[in-house]
Amino acid sequence: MSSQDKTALAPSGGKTADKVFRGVAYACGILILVVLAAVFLFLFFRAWPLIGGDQKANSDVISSFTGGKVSNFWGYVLPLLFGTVLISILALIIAFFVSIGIALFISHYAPKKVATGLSYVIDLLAAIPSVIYGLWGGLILVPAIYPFWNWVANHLGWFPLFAGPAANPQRTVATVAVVLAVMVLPIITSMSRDIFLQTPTLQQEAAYGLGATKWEMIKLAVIPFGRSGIVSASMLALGRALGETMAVLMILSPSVTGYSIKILQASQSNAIASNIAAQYPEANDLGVSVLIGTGLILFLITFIVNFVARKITEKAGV
Amino acid sequence: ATVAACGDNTASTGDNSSSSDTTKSAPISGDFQGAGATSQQAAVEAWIAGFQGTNPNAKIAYNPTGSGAGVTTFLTGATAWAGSDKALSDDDIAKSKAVCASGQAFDVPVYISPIAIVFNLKGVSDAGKHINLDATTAAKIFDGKITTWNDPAIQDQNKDLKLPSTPITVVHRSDKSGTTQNFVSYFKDQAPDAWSYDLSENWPNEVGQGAKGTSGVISTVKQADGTIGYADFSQVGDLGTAAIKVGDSYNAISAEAGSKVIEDSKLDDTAKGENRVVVKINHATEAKGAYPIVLVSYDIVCPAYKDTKQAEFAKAWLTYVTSDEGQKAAQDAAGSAPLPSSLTSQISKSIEAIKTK
Amino acid sequence: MDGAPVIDFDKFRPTRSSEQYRKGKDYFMSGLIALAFVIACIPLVSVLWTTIVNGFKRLNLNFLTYNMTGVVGGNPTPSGGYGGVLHAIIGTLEITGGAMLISIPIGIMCAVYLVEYAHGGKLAMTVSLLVDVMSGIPSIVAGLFAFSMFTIVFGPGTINGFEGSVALSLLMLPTVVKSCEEMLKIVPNDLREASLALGVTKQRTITKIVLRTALPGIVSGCILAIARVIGETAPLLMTAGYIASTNVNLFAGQMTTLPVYVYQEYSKLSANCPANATAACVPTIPMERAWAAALVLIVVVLVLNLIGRLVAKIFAVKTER
Amino acid sequence: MGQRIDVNHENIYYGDFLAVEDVNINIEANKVTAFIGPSGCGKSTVLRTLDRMHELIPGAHVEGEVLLEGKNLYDKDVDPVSVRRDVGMVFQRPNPFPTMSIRENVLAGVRLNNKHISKSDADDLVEWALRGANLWNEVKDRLDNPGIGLSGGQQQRLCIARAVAVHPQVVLMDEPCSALDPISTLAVEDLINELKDDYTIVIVTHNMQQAARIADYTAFFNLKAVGQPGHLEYFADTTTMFNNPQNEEAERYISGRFG
Amino acid sequence: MGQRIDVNHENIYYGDFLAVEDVNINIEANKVTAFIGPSGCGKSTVLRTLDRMHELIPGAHVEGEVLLEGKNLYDKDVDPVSVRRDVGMVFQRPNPFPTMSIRENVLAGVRLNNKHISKSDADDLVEWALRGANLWNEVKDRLDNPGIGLSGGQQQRLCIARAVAVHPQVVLMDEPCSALDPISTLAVEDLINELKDDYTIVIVTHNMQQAARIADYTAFFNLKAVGQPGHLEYFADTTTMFNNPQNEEAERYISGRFG
Ligand SMILES: Nc1ncnc2c1ncn2[C@@H]1O[C@H](COP(=O)(O)OP(=O)(O)OP(=O)(O)O)[C@@H](O)[C@H]1O
Ligand SMILES: Nc1ncnc2c1ncn2[C@@H]1O[C@H](COP(=O)(O)OP(=O)(O)OP(=O)(O)O)[C@@H](O)[C@H]1O
Ligand SMILES: [Mg+2]
Ligand SMILES: [Mg+2]
Ligand SMILES: O=P([O-])([O-])[O-]
Repeated sequence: MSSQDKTALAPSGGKTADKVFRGVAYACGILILVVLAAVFLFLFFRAWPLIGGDQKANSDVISSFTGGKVSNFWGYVLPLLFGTVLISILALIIAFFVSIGIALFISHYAPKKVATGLSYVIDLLAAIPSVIYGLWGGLILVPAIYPFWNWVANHLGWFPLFAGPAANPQRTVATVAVVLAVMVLPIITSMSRDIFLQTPTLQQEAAYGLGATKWEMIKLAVIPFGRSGIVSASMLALGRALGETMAVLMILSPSVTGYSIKILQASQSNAIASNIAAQYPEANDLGVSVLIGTGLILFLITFIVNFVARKITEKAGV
Repeated sequence: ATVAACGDNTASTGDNSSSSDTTKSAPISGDFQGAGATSQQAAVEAWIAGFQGTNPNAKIAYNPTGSGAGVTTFLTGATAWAGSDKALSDDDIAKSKAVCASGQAFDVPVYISPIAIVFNLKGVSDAGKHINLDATTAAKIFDGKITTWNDPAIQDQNKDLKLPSTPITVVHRSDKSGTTQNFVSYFKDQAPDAWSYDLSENWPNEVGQGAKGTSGVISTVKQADGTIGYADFSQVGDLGTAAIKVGDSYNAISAEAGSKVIEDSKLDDTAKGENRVVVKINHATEAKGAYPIVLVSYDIVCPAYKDTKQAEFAKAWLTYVTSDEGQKAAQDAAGSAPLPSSLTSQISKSIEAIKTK
Repeated sequence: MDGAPVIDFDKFRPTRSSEQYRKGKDYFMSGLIALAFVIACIPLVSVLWTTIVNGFKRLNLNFLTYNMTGVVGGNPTPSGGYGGVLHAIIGTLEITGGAMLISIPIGIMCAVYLVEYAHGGKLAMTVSLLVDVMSGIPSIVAGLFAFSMFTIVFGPGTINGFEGSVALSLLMLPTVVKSCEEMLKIVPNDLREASLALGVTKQRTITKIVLRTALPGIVSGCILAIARVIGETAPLLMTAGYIASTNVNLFAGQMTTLPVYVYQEYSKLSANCPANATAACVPTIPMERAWAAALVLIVVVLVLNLIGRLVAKIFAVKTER
Repeated sequence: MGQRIDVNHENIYYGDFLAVEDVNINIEANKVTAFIGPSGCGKSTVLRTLDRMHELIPGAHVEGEVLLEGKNLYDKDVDPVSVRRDVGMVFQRPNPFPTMSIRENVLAGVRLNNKHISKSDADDLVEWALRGANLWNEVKDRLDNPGIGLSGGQQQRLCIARAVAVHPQVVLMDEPCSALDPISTLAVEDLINELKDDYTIVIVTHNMQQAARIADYTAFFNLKAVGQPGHLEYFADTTTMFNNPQNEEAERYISGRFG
Repeated sequence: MGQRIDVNHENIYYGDFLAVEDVNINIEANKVTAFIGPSGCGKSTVLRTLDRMHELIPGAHVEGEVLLEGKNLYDKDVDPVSVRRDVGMVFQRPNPFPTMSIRENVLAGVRLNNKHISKSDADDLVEWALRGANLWNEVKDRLDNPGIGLSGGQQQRLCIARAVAVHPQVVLMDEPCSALDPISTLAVEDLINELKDDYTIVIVTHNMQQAARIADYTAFFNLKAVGQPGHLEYFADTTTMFNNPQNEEAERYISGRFG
């Protein structure tokens, strides 16, 4: 053994690197705050004419957007907000159960080799751009799904959500929700799959050792372990659904204004993001301010949704 | 000619027969940008190709962002010209003083395109037949007042067609659009009792379904039986179209028919500002064979630019675009109607006003 | 045992019916889980199938090696093709690459801050919350943000590829942070302790043990983040613009990306063929180009995925330094 | 009453790797059988085949028979779930369910079959099981705290409580005391002694004193060389094994002269 | 040469919870000191304060002094990194680096500190450390295989090899043998005996025979009741501790009559 001539507690090397690294990490953490503040301030600044500008001109612009039906900002944005949330929640509900199912299938049911392939496919699907979903949704799904929604409207029409008659072509909230569900599905799937795969073997064996069936093992060990991951994946998914622009724009027949939960009828709702995209190109300066005002509302709503979801995660205590 | 160093296709010179002497000045070179109306996109592509045939070193980009954004961008000075489905507003004219080296921006019509009423009705449109509509009936259909295809109002004008009782699904643009504004302005002029809405680029009611862009409208109309919509003539494809009542006859849509209504129109004298050529479409025309629902799209330029290269370009560009050759290229590429000769002298005068020195 | 209650275990014995029920439920859930997979496959296969079938029609070498200059209506170009996506591929790669360069280092360091340094302090809670909020930023708002930032700093009307990169990096950043954070959290604390106990500095522990252990996860997280933004259309429409010719300069001039190309071609819908046109004039060419470009986009994503995986593999191989 | 286990000509594979070869052993009902042997010889592996936990590792499989009271566990019509209910298991590392309270951890197994179990029954069961694992006094005031809040030793005792709470017929233990202090170890040993009235116990241990103290029979596993499959070298009643082994390797191992 | 450690009036907190109270202990250089005591009494906690590993748990902090060769480890100007370089640690659960081969694991301490070491020196070091941990023969043919591919016992020995490979002055071991079989345990004990010529060793163990075998001094920790802080009950040289303890609790604990 080589004898060491170290003195006790000799200063260690790499201290500067340690400090610099730490500084950079802190800076990057704080940068998030700065960027977000910049986004907020910009939106607020651009939307300022809505508050501080000529109110007459504002109401003229809003009237021009709505064909004279509405002339104040809240009357314009609240129905849009309602539509945005309705579409996203429907999409999330559809996607959630299917995604968790697929994630479990990959992590615990499919043979290892198959699972690797499936994971790859799912990762790839997360990458399909919304414009392609828009193309597919608008051109393929809309005609294909009409018989199904028509059946739903005829048989479940007593339920207000499914009130008929089903619009033909089905450029409705229901169809858009299905497309958005397909779009967010890979997000939830791939994140929950990763977490499920990390479930400690020890805990899975503990459950099996007590005589649990596979499903019971999943309930005892896998789901509790993955809970925070599932919630945060769903949040990401909801975030994506709330902000989705192209697919909604290319599929939905929007309403100009008004609240409706008739998801099988056309021209009932609209979403903020796609509305911005539809109106932005032809908008004048003040029009852009109005649209950015709606964007700011969308931004705030995602803030609230994520905040609440976050609190739920904390409560779950995982 | 420029070779495909970066994948450029060798500029196609079209079939312009040795007429490179339309521009007497030396070939233009440099980077030039335009932005604006989507309706002009196909025509602009053809114009760029044609223009580059004689000016191979001019790099030209046109971003079809939409008329509003096109004008806004132009007013920041970032583009050499804007394409717009709408003439400039007084406000825009005022703002343009800050951008142009001197004087104020002006607009000249460059692109005239009929707007078709398209429909998809089993037994009619797929049999290659067209329907006749007058302004009031069409307005009522698009306002949701007439809801079935065999409504007497329609049937009476189409005695030789057996119309089914299929419900009518109206398909309109969901985005802000010059096409919409030009379309409904026809109702506003010709069927004021049936169409009470203010004139706007947004579709004013919630009848039927909305779709994004002309492409959205066309694909929606194609997707279901009983649909009716409106779209730029060039995009109609094999859908049925309506013949519109003009005077006592029903005139079918065609490029020439669209041109006739412009020929029969006057300049809009409410458009204040030098050099402006703004058409007030005469929807009430009784001209023989005229199809009255048309879109007129303008190019917006400055009379003087801070950069003379831009001025030279703007002048050469407009000269080419409004020439017979340019209009022919647009007609081939976009199915547009040629500028009627009644406008050409006015336009030439305006173009001459661009200072290149 | 003293004081222990006496238990009648027969009470807890499984009955035949409860066993039956549990077994049934197990089968039922397995069925549902498999069904979930099948249900999801329907749209997914349909999307891919549609894109591939429609895309193959026009996907050829010519399409990949030419841009859209000099393409008029439905007419063929002198090279015999109908225009292509070379400019859009270059634009997509450059703009996405720019976004990666901005957001991946920041994202990883932010995750390092959250997991390794902050220990759930107030600031960290705020940062972490705001990352979640950021992931909800609608892409269109990101576009408006980048647009305004550039127009304020560099003057009105500024449009260039880098502006698009900034918009995309805003969208990528939270995805990168979140997935890196998850991956770093999963690294067992044992390993950090083992390394620190060897007298290794925190920085080296993080870079050489923690990040190294989490690397495959981080790479796959970053790939997902790239995949998330490579197909963005709306923000690029306002920031990077649209041009028919090739522009290789990220910092000047408009740039077309593949998704924007797809959308623009879709918007054109059909091309006009004049009455005197030859049979080579294809009126449906814009839609065909849209599908072909969509297929190219998917392939680009696939290739990026493969590269990502390869990188993960190469890093996983032990190196003798 | 506990049940006997007979293992006949068992080969155990991890994928292609033969980990343990040709094991034949008769585990008596209501007795304690200890598995001893050097590290890597396959004690855990064999133990896990006795309740088919082995199958959870992809690629792992078994040749030969494992008869539980004459019925082959590996028959086609046997449900591994019911095997694992009848044959409980305690693991080398403590593994309480992290999201559950101490109380819920103990009840986890019982709840699988009895969704609705009365509060008082549950309380009794929890107390019984925790007392058995010598944990009751330490945790009785915080039964609703999370199970992972306990120290390592406490966690392991909680896992033992959880396993016995379902009242299996056979209990397999893989070095259950390796993370326990002597007092807890003694308590667990007492518990094992008590349990054998009702159950059959198989325990893997590195602690030969422990094997000598509690086991009725002892199986000595060995492996010829690293990379070679492990095998059962010698099986005898504990007194013989520790006082008068008829196997040279076993004697060397027990006397610490091994290797 | 190893270094001595003197702990003066040390209180250890987890947040607000006082886990261990008023510890005073003098750990002699080049001796082996064993910590024994019932589960939860704070042995691991105290051990971890000796190289400031304790600080890694958020909220954990220490009052009092820990002097390494007279220098307080908790002084403002002391860098915990250099403390940990001088005071090595082996943990209760094996934790090899999963991304590294066996060889790289052993070299991790050297390599991660950016020390350059020639290939032949590295080979020598790897062999020396692995032989010391009695693992060389088992792994010498697969040094480039991943460290986590080994069995639990092998993994732990790998971790010991990794810790000694950096030649620390003091080595802390938290139940290093609890996952090892007797043969490996003996080898590790031999190693400890060998190491104490150069280093100071502190070892937490549940195995009193082990303490008796290897330790020069033994510290007995105890806790009055659950929820109460642990404390150092009795500290003596090992012979006294096991043959003639002057402390009643210690005697009861050692003779197994405790609890
Ligand atoms: N999951 C596994 N995959 C592949 N090989 C394994 C696996 N688990 C164990 N082995 C191998 O099987 C053999 C027996 O291992 P096992 O864990 O049963 O030994 P053991 O006697 O329990 O050792 P220890 O006393 O260290 O726990 C060893 O060679 C080991 O490397
Ligand atoms: N990370 C922690 N946070 C809060 N309390 C802790 C933590 N780790 C240990 N404790 C508490 O500190 C006390 C001492 O625990 P410690 O792990 O030091 O005991 P030990 O003597 O090592 O026990 P064992 O023999 O089971 O390992 C216990 O009451 C334990 O619950
Ligand atoms: Mg084992
Ligand atoms: Mg401990
Ligand atoms: O050209 P438009 O999109 O305004 O119809």
